[in-house]
Amino acid sequence: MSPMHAADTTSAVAPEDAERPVVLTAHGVTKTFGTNIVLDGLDLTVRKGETVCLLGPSGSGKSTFLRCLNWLERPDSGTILLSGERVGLRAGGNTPMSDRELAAIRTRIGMVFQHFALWPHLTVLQNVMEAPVHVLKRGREEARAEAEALLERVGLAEKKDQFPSRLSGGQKQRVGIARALAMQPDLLLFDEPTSALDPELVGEVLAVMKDLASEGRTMVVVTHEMAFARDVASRVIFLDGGRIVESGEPEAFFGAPKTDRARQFLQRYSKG
Amino acid sequence: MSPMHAADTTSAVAPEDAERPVVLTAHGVTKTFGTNIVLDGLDLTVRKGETVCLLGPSGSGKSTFLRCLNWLERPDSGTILLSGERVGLRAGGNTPMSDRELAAIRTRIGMVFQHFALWPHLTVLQNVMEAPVHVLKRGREEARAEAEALLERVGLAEKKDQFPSRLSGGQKQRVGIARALAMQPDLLLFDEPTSALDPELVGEVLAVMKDLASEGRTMVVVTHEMAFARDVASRVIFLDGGRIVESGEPEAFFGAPKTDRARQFLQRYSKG
Amino acid sequence: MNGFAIVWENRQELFAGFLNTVLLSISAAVISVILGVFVAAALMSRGRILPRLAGLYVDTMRCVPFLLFAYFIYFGLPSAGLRLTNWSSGLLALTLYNIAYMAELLRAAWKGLPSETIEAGRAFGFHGAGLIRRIILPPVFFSAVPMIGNQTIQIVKDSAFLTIITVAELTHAATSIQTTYFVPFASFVSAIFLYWILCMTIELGVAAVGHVAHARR
Amino acid sequence: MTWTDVLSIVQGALFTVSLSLASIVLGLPLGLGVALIRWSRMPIFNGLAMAYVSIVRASPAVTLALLIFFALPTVGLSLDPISAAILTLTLSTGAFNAEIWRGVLLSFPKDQLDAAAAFGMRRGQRFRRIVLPQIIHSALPALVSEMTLQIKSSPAVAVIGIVDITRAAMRVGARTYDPLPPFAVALVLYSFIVWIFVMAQRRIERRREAELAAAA
Amino acid sequence: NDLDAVKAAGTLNVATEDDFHPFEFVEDGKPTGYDTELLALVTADAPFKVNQQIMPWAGILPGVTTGKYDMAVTAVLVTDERKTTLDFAGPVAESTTYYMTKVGNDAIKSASDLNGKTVGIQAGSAMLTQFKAFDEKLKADGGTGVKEIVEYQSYPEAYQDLAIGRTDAVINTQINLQAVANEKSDVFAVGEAVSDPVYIAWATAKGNEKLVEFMNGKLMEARKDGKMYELQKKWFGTTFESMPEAIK
Ligand SMILES: Nc1ncnc2c1ncn2[C@@H]1O[C@H](COP(=O)(O)OP(=O)(O)OP(=O)(O)O)[C@@H](O)[C@H]1O
Ligand SMILES: Nc1ncnc2c1ncn2[C@@H]1O[C@H](COP(=O)(O)OP(=O)(O)OP(=O)(O)O)[C@@H](O)[C@H]1O
Ligand SMILES: [Mg+2]
Ligand SMILES: [Mg+2]
Ligand SMILES: O=S(=O)([O-])[O-]
Repeated sequence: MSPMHAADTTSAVAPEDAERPVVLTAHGVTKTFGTNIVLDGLDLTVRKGETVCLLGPSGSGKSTFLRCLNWLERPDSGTILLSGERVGLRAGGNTPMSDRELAAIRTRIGMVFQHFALWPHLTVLQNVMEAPVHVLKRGREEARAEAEALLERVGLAEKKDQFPSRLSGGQKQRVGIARALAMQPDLLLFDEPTSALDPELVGEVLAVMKDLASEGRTMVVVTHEMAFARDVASRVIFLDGGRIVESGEPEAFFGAPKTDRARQFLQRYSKG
Repeated sequence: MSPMHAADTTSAVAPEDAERPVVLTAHGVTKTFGTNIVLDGLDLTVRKGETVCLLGPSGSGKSTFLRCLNWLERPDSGTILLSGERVGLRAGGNTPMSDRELAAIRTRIGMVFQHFALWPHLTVLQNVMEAPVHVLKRGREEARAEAEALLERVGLAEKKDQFPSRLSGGQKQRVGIARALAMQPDLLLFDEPTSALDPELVGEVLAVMKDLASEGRTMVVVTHEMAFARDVASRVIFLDGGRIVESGEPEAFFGAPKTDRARQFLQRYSKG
Repeated sequence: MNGFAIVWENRQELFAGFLNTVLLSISAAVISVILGVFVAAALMSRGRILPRLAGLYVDTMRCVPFLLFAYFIYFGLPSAGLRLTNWSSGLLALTLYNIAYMAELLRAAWKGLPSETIEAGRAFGFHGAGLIRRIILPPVFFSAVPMIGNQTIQIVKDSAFLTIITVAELTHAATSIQTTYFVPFASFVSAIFLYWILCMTIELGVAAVGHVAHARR
Repeated sequence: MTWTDVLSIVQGALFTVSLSLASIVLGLPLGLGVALIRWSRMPIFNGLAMAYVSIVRASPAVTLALLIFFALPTVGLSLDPISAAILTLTLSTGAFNAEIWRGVLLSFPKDQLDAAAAFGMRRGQRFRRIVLPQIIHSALPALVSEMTLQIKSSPAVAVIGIVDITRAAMRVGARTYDPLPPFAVALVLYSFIVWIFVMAQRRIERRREAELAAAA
Repeated sequence: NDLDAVKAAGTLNVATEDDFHPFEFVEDGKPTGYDTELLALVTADAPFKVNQQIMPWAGILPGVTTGKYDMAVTAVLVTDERKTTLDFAGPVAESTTYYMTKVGNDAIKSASDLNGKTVGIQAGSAMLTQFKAFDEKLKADGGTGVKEIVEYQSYPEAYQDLAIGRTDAVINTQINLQAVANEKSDVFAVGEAVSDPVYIAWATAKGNEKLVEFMNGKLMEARKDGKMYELQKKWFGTTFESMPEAIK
């Protein structure tokens, strides 16, 4: 376990969970765009099987933080460890990883995007098989079988030969989830997976995500769906202005937010 | 008053309202795309000061119907009357109106779009002044004064010289509303004015709309915001498969929907 | 004598040629953009005949080589009773030819305009020419400016072909100096340099408009 | 003008077509390579690529041909007219292609690239498997436009002794003192060659549109 | 050593223009005309092969000055400007610059009638230099000078414009003009001289003395046995028998 753990402000987990192995550690992550300090020294520890929900107003840095976790955005300082291994920088020094090393570690972190980011020139099945076959070099047949099983699981078996443009938003996002699962990642990142969906289609995606949470996947979820966070999160983290303002179990956070900022934020959501 | 009124299935208005003049009558509006019957003989009467909310699942024809009202979509059959005058077809026969005639009648119907549809090459103030000056041929100074007053009213006085690209979604939509009001239209149409907005920004737009409703504007609003419909609508119309499945006062509709389809629809929204 | 010294002695001829190139290509660009708008509008119109006619014109021009087109304008039109000076033939050829290219790229930008923007125009009572002028064209221009700049560079290069119909533009001047004094490289390098300055100016102009456009996207 | 004259112009057409095809085939990857250098912002190469595109786009092809054919030997690279002509046309069309490829690369949706990176694809893989199959379609119209312009600018290489359509026509005109008829033949031949490209583009576009309609 | 280099390589590279009838032009895809036949004559028994590249005038000069071609075997008019950058072999023809009008143009009966007229000449040509001198003379004699000199890249376009009537006269060598007028006697008529005679010769880059010497020898042989005059008769309809042995 990393020595930074002691400094982690977000490790207020229930005692029985403290035994579980740590999957992700972020420590002192900062990021500035021009003069705009977007992330101001964030710490986060995620243990196996946890579902951590990141909440916060628009522009508070949620997406940026999530993208720092798999180094899609390069933080200015701070460290990210995946199961104890450095992400983005080589162990020991501050040399950035090569394209190859970065690619290797990213295969272990699945990501689901707000606007799906499916590859439009590939069919649904090909979207799911693409990275397993061409990145992980799994056998084509094995990858196909697994992809079909995953599509079955998200309820899209019969759409496998369609192109993404034919699908509704909810279906697209379920393909996005299957695509991430196909990598058998240690950690799943979700960036507002339902906010580009029609209200009616949100439910089907949230149902799949609830399922994943209940089977013990390790997930970090940026979301505006308060009901989902309340029901599913093992921990809620509230960001504002690039800092963690409050964090804790969902009952506590939604029931009796400790800070004014969180209270204000929750109020805005409850009115229409 | 038009002779079709007797056949109007949606005129279940409270007795005192029956005195108010009719602003809009739609009768037997049908529309087919290819083999897909999108509108299947819709009737609607809107009286001065009413706020009619159109609800319904995705694809039920809400947008298409709204667009038929100002002839942006040409219905296959049916008539639309604005304060008793034909829209789209010349009085008497079935000859389509010329571009010029259509343009003239459209100036009396304001419209607010889902994706704002502001004109990107004009500043906020110019967006609001554009049609009054160049279509209605109002004096530039008079139009400017009115535009500034309207921007003040939607809380955007200090943004008047910005280009739309610099505004948040909520601000854009408030400009869209000011732009529609500047025409001093008899009727305002809204097509999901908040569904492209971040959850946090929805409130500011709904607040303006509530305000308009309470000052007695005549409005037809397509929306997914159930709370808004419940609080503000004078009448709710529920569409499904291009037909009006249920309509009535919001308390009745939300409290005890009469049809299974509406009940099912409302259930989906409450979970989530 | 050093080739560049000879070119420098004849700089007046070279600059006169450069001035002609600038005048010809800029006026051709401006006129063809303006008239290209009308052809683009015809291409986008709803009728049956008008868009086809416009399409025929555009594709014909795209198929015809400019050199031969200019040749026919200059030498062929007189037999049809229309006699123009070399300068006006050159300008006419450049313009007629590039209206087609400009129209095609304006059409692409027009097609790419969000349909809601235009619909909002209609919903607010704009129609016909007013709709095109006030609602459609400004954003079309902003998005087409890089392509218009590109095509203007093509016009600059096409103008070099006008030497065949005796228009004293930059290539004409450079050739004339090289064959009088036998200094081919000095004169061509000087010509390229001047062409490059003109093209850079156009690119800078495009960038400047792009900057203005950026605020509105 | 005799039938032999017409035949000589048709022979010129064969030259025009083969030179154009050669430079189109070479110019497409050249332009793509240059665009990729600019896209990935490789430090020094980026500057070189920018200079190449800027200068070559500004040079009339005639001048470029003269410089390549006659100036390169002074630095020890002597080419025969055909190679020099192909090099000229390739360099020139490559510069324009580079701008076209760069344009479509710049407008390629960033989140698709992010997704590829997030799934552990390396740079080359992202380009080959995700970007290329898609930008080929969006670049097509502009690339074909450039091809038509480049076929039409091929008479420029006549100056180094290549007898293309235009030069063949001029030779006939110089002998008969009546240039209009051979030029009319040349005009028809050019238009036909370019028309094939324009039609091919329209066909590919229509097929693609049908595919998309079927998939949408 | 220049000639030695050619002998060592076994090939003499020459460039010839393709549209300067009757000196050189292309017929049925083959180069022909006076210079081409004369070249074949004088190199028939040379100790090297000849590689003749046919190309436009605009490409010949750069080719010769950079040494890509050993010699321009094409009708180059010898002028003082050109002597500073080129060497010339012995003259192959004599040329006087003339004007040509449309048949029946009564407004131009003699060279002095060119005052106030529009004339066409090839850009950068020796004829242009000569004609500018003639224009000065017209003015010195109290005339207005010509109205305008239109410069063409090559002569076919100049003849075309004369036929259409955009210009009143075309200025070129008498030989060229005569050939045009013979071909189109119903359209064009050759007028009077506007210059003193000058020589036409083959050119090399500076520093090819031995090659020039070699060519001079061969050309003199062709004159001595009368073969050059036969060719002149064939292509120009006249002979030039009083030319010097070499260009100085
Ligand atoms: N590439 C970038 N360049 C400059 N500024 C950026 C960039 N990406 C993000 N930002 C800025 O960083 C801040 C945080 O952005 P971020 O997208 O992380 O917020 P967020 O919490 O995800 O918001 P939202 O709920 O709207 O998605 C914002 O002020 C944003 O403008
Ligand atoms: N231009 C068109 N061409 C073909 N079909 C169309 C067109 N516009 C709409 N449709 C179809 O008409 C039906 C109704 O569409 P409409 O947009 O009116 O629904 P809606 O109720 O507004 O849905 P949403 O809530 O998703 O906006 C849909 O099936 C849609 O696919
Ligand atoms: Mg975000
Ligand atoms: Mg809709
Ligand atoms: O004299 S040049 O260098 O221009 O040939």
